[in-house]
Amino acid sequence: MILELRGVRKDYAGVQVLHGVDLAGRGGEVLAVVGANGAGKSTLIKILAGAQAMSEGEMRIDGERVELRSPHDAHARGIRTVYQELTLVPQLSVTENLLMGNYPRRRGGLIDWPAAHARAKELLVGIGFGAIDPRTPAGRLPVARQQMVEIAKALVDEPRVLVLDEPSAVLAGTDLEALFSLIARLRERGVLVVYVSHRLAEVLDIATTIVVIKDGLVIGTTEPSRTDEGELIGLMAGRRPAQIYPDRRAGRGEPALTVSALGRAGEFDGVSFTLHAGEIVGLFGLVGSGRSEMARCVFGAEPATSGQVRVPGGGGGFRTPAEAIAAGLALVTEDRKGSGLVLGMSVADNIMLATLRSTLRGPLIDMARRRRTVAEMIERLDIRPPHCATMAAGHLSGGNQQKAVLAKWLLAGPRVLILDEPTRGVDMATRVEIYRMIDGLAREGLSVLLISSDLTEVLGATDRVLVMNQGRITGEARSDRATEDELLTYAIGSAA
Amino acid sequence: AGLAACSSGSNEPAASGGATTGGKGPYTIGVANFMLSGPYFSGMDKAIAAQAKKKGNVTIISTDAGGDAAKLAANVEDLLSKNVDAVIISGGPLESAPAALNSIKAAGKPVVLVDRKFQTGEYTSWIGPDNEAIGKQDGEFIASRLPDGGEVAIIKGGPADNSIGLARTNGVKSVLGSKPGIKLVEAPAFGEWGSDGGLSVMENLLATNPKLAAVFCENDAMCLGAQRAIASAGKDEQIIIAGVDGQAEALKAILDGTNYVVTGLNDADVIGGKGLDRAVEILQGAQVEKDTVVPSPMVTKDNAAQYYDPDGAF
Amino acid sequence: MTGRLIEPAPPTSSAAPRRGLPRLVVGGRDLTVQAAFVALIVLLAGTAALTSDTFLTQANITNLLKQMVTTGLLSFGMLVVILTGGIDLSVGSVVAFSGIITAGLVSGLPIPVAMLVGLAAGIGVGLVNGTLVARFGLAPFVVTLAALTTVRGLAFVYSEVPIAPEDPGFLTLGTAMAGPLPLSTLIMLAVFLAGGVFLSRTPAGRSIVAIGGNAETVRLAGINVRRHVVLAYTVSGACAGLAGIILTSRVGIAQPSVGVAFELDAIAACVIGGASLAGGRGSARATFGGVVVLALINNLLNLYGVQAFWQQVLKGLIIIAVILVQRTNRVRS
Amino acid sequence: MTGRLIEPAPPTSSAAPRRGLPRLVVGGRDLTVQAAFVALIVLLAGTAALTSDTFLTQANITNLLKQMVTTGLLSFGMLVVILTGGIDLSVGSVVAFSGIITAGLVSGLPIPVAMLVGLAAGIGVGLVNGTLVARFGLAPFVVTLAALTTVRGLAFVYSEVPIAPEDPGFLTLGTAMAGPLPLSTLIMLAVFLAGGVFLSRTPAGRSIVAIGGNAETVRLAGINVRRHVVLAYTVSGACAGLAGIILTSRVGIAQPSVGVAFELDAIAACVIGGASLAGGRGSARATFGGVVVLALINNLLNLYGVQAFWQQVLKGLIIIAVILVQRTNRVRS
Ligand SMILES: Nc1ncnc2c1ncn2[C@@H]1O[C@H](COP(=O)(O)OP(=O)(O)OP(=O)(O)O)[C@@H](O)[C@H]1O
Ligand SMILES: Nc1ncnc2c1ncn2[C@@H]1O[C@H](COP(=O)(O)OP(=O)(O)OP(=O)(O)O)[C@@H](O)[C@H]1O
Ligand SMILES: [Mg+2]
Ligand SMILES: [Mg+2]
Repeated sequence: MILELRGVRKDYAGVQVLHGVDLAGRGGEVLAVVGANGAGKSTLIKILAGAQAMSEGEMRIDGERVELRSPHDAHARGIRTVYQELTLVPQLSVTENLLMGNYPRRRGGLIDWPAAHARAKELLVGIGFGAIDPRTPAGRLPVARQQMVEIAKALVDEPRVLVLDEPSAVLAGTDLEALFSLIARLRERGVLVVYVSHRLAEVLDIATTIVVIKDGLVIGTTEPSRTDEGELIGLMAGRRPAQIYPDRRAGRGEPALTVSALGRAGEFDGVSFTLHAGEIVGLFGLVGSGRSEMARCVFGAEPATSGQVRVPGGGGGFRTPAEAIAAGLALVTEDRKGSGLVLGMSVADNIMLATLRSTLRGPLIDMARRRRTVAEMIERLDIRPPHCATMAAGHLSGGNQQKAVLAKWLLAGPRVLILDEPTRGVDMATRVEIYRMIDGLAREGLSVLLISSDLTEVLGATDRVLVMNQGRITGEARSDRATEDELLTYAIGSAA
Repeated sequence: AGLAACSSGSNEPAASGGATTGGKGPYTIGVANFMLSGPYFSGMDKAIAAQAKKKGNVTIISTDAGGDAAKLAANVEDLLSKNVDAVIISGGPLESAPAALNSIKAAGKPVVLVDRKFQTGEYTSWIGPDNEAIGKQDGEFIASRLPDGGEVAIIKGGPADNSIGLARTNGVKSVLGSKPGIKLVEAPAFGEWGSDGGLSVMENLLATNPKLAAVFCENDAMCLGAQRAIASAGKDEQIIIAGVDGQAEALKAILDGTNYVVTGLNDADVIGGKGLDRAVEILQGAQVEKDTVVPSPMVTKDNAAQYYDPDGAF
Repeated sequence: MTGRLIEPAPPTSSAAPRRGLPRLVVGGRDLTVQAAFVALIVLLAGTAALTSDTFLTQANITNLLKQMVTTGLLSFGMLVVILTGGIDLSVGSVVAFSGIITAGLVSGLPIPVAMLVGLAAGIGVGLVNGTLVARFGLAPFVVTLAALTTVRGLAFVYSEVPIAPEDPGFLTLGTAMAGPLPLSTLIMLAVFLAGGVFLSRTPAGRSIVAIGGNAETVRLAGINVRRHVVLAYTVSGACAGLAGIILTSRVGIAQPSVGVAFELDAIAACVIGGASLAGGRGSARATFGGVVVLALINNLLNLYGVQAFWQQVLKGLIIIAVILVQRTNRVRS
Repeated sequence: MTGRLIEPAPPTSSAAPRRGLPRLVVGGRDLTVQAAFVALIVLLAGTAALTSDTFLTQANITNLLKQMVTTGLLSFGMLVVILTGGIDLSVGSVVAFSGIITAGLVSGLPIPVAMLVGLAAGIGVGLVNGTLVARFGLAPFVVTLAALTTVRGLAFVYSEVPIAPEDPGFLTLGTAMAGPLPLSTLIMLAVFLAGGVFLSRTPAGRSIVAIGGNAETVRLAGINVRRHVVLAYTVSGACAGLAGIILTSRVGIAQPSVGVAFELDAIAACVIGGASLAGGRGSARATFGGVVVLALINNLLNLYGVQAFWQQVLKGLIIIAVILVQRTNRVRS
């Protein structure tokens, strides 16, 4: 055993999050940790990484009891971690992010930059990420590339244990394949990989052992060959869902949004499609294909440089999000921390943010009415914990944060709902709820655009799928007929 | 009243509404300094305290407004609420007059102004220098040293609403402005009353006006900086310096026979001491002169030894 | 309203009891910080009352009330700007500018009109600051630093010498008493009350707080971020303008050099009141508490007759001590 | 080294070409901002040379060089603090404090020793500032604001009156010429050179920059964040101490009242040089450019004989104009 945890408990200022977790892993294993949002996976990982101290329990490396007091201690023991949140310093070059603190020096003690860049390049090439220019400021890279730099950073000094917290959340297609082949190579080298993910299909694909965590306890350990997605979801959620995706009856009504030949210089071009009332349309593409940018332009968050956006009744061409919202649009962005929530404000404030004027009495907000509205939304979307209205939004677990964002937009009563990667980092049980909710909204006549990099989801939860590739729409298919391969071909093939 | 029962103070509450005049003390006198952060003003504060100590039966409470007129008014109010018997305002700008003086008047306490006189408001007595006269004195001396005329620079302390500086500069101008052959060069920037400011303002003057024959600064601190700039430019032979105040370093420079040739003695020790005496006299019920000008003797190489005290406070 | 001492947060698990200070929670709000703060004020005032027989005199209390008006008004405006994540260094200069303009106009115009023009000058500076920050994306620190310089210069350009209006009616605003309270103190209290309601119960106020937390989220929620940022600086300019008018009316003379470094006290009051300079956190009530703390410190140092320079030394140390206590008491967020 | 004009960034998609100004990229570095900046300096200096027959005189150039020393030294220290995402408002007070201590000790100690003690005083203030910020997590603005007050008070407590050392050797540091350049200017240049190397080519310097970008990441990389933050404030304290000593030596008299508002010029220089007050962005070279720009503005306003308060008005407006130009030229990051 390289790594053993015994009876690990952890509380945050008195709230118990881990209740005695046991975990063990050998070199060459891929130990997958799965569990619902808030189950305690990230907390466990922070303990492994030395970033948080356990309240009770012990940790052994090679059978020897160790105490990690800082991330530095963990590094020294060969444990490296890639966190759920990106941790790069955006202003600094990729090289600096990779080598931080460990630069090649000249005789005078000064950093030898050419050597440092060369070393960084070598590292990137060595793990299959050679396309990244080490001199670029990390913040200028697309998110997927940043995630790769994060992974490369963890591999700089050949760790014995590599901990990955939801690395695939922002990766897709070839990038994801690069990651999987990297993991395979690390296994051969005898590295223990601890892998946290909500994507059960990929967990079943690459794990050697699967550990299921629920409410801070290990409630099951199994192997991919002896289980399936349904069983895992059942374990995580406490009940097995009858089905993941609701049955869709494609009932399309009047056009609700028409986008024609929309473009933004340098980002995407000539995008045309129409959304109808009551319809859920998927938008698939690889990371960086321009979907988010396009959605932002439709929503008026950024100006388009060509083309048109129309809604029935003659509106369109939104110059600001306010205009788009007034015309019945809503956009749930892909980055809930960066643009979905005000983390320091209460959940109630966040839920009311797009409809501040809805509870006015005279010039003032009617606090009682506001409280009722918020309570209704929390109940309707089952945001947990149920008394969270006055909690800071930043204290919710990822999935519940996503629900709070949804609540905000549902209150605005949109006719067209654009969801950009709404299930990223969201556990399966919650996803099922979100799919059910989207389905219900569509049945009420709402028109939904679901942007996703998850092939199963984009086919399962929608009526038809558009595929974007390098800034252009390259394909369209009916969800009940299309195959994953077909969509991938559209997404990867060279754009016309 | 009420909670404040555990009195430890020696200061008797004042007789209701009126000044406690006619007694023999002990007295508490509040000193409201406009700005202590200048050697002249802190010297004044010390002189008042020293004189009080000499008297034995006078306690001093001193405050500093840090150059803020509104704070000065507030400090006066604080002093009054501590029931001081009289207030001495040192270096106060005329602009704080109405409020500060009104509240003192409302409290029925005598107020003695030292250094700066207010043009409005009702004060009991004023003791200070005649700043315009000092400026004139310097002007006459400069004129006497430049019989053939020449360029004379003026370095002001600033800001533009500083009435003391204004009076001094007006004094100089009133003399030199009418002398044939003399050209006045006013520095565009302020020297901010400090040696560092005087230094850079002078450096810039020297660059733009190579032919200067003399420089007048609104106080000695700036002159000392200006002297350094002139020395660096190698022009000590060419330019004479005239200041105001009698700061120790300036007196020494004059005594040593450098190009620092004159200053007007603005003796903080004398003014401060007299101010305290005046306040006590009033409290004891004496009839006093309303305005007293303390003469500011002109200090040159000839008489500098008489005023220079290397160990003096200022 | 009932207060009770309970554990930090409802435990979500059956786990061990919480460590840490017990917290006072009333109506779902954690009042520990507020309680600590009130305790601090009570402590300061109590010490003062017990050790100085002057402190509780009516004269001294009235002074205290009058003297906090300027800092109070400036602090509320500053708070609004700080909530957006900005800062306004120009308020001291605006005090001088609006004061001198008002005093200058009194001779030709009715007093209220002159005062409105002075207020408008403050609002104007706020509008320009806000526009440069919101429209051109310049750093608030530098924009308002430049405004500090420029507006001070303008005050001198308007009049190099102090202006003392003849009309005694000019003094009313700054010196009249409204019952036991100075009129000017009442005005400041009204600003804090109305401001508190504005920040917590109006869409514009909530938007301003949210912008400091995450401007992009607010923009995508359909709120005009620029307009609200401009509004925040305008409120600050208006508060500074009002402070300048009241100060001038109180002192009786307007001087172009007044108000240097006033911004520092205003910022200190906000921070003592727990506002975060990063934006998004702070309240009118707590800022008012900060104003009271600062005024008490000044008043106490004066009452004890602490030497001027030692006052400076102590004031800095006390501010550090106060925010250290604040921080220790704040729930980690 | 070859320069070529290329598009803003390597296009990652086949879409339409990007808009924006063409950019000058040399050796992988975007020099557009730097070019614009050099152009600005050349423009200012060129205007001066053409319109004033004094500007290019040796006397004026020497003045320019001497007068930028204090702001220069303070700006470098300020830059280091700003890079960490902090700010140091106490530098003006430290200038006074170290200056007066040095001058006070000269009578009893050898000059170099007295100067070292003065420097140590600055370092001490920096250490305290840094510790309060790093160890106790207090807001840099408030910590250094309190330090501004306390240290200024201490300077006066040390000596209320100016101190003029007798020994003429005391003047050497501030007034001697080293060839065509003033010695003090040389020292400042050396600080910027060494500081530039420190920031760009040593692990400690890189850590400081990285901390301003994302302190948590730096901590996770096993680097001691606190120690580096303390280091940054200490560097600023040391620079302010050095500035105080040189200024005192230049003037020949130490005054406890010197240095009020010096911090504002230092911050302005950093921002004009493109530093971000949020931390993580800024360079020694560009900050030096900012110092030169500020010095040129002051020099020009003086050469043209612009009246003091108009100087203030114009200085503020010019700073706004400069950072507007800066911003327009900067690549959106
Ligand atoms: N710093 C903190 N203070 C208080 N509670 C916290 C803190 N961090 C996490 N929690 C709580 O601990 C619990 C476990 O959180 P953790 O982040 O480990 O969950 P997770 O399994 O990684 O969830 P997700 O799948 O959403 O990432 C949650 O209830 C969360 O709200
Ligand atoms: N911060 C950035 N700096 C420079 N280019 C960027 C940045 N973010 C995105 N891009 C580029 O903009 C283009 C469109 O990105 P966009 O995020 O819209 O794509 P997407 O298909 O939605 O992918 P994702 O799933 O990552 O959101 C891509 O070419 C991407 O590389
Ligand atoms: Mg997690
Ligand atoms: Mg996207």
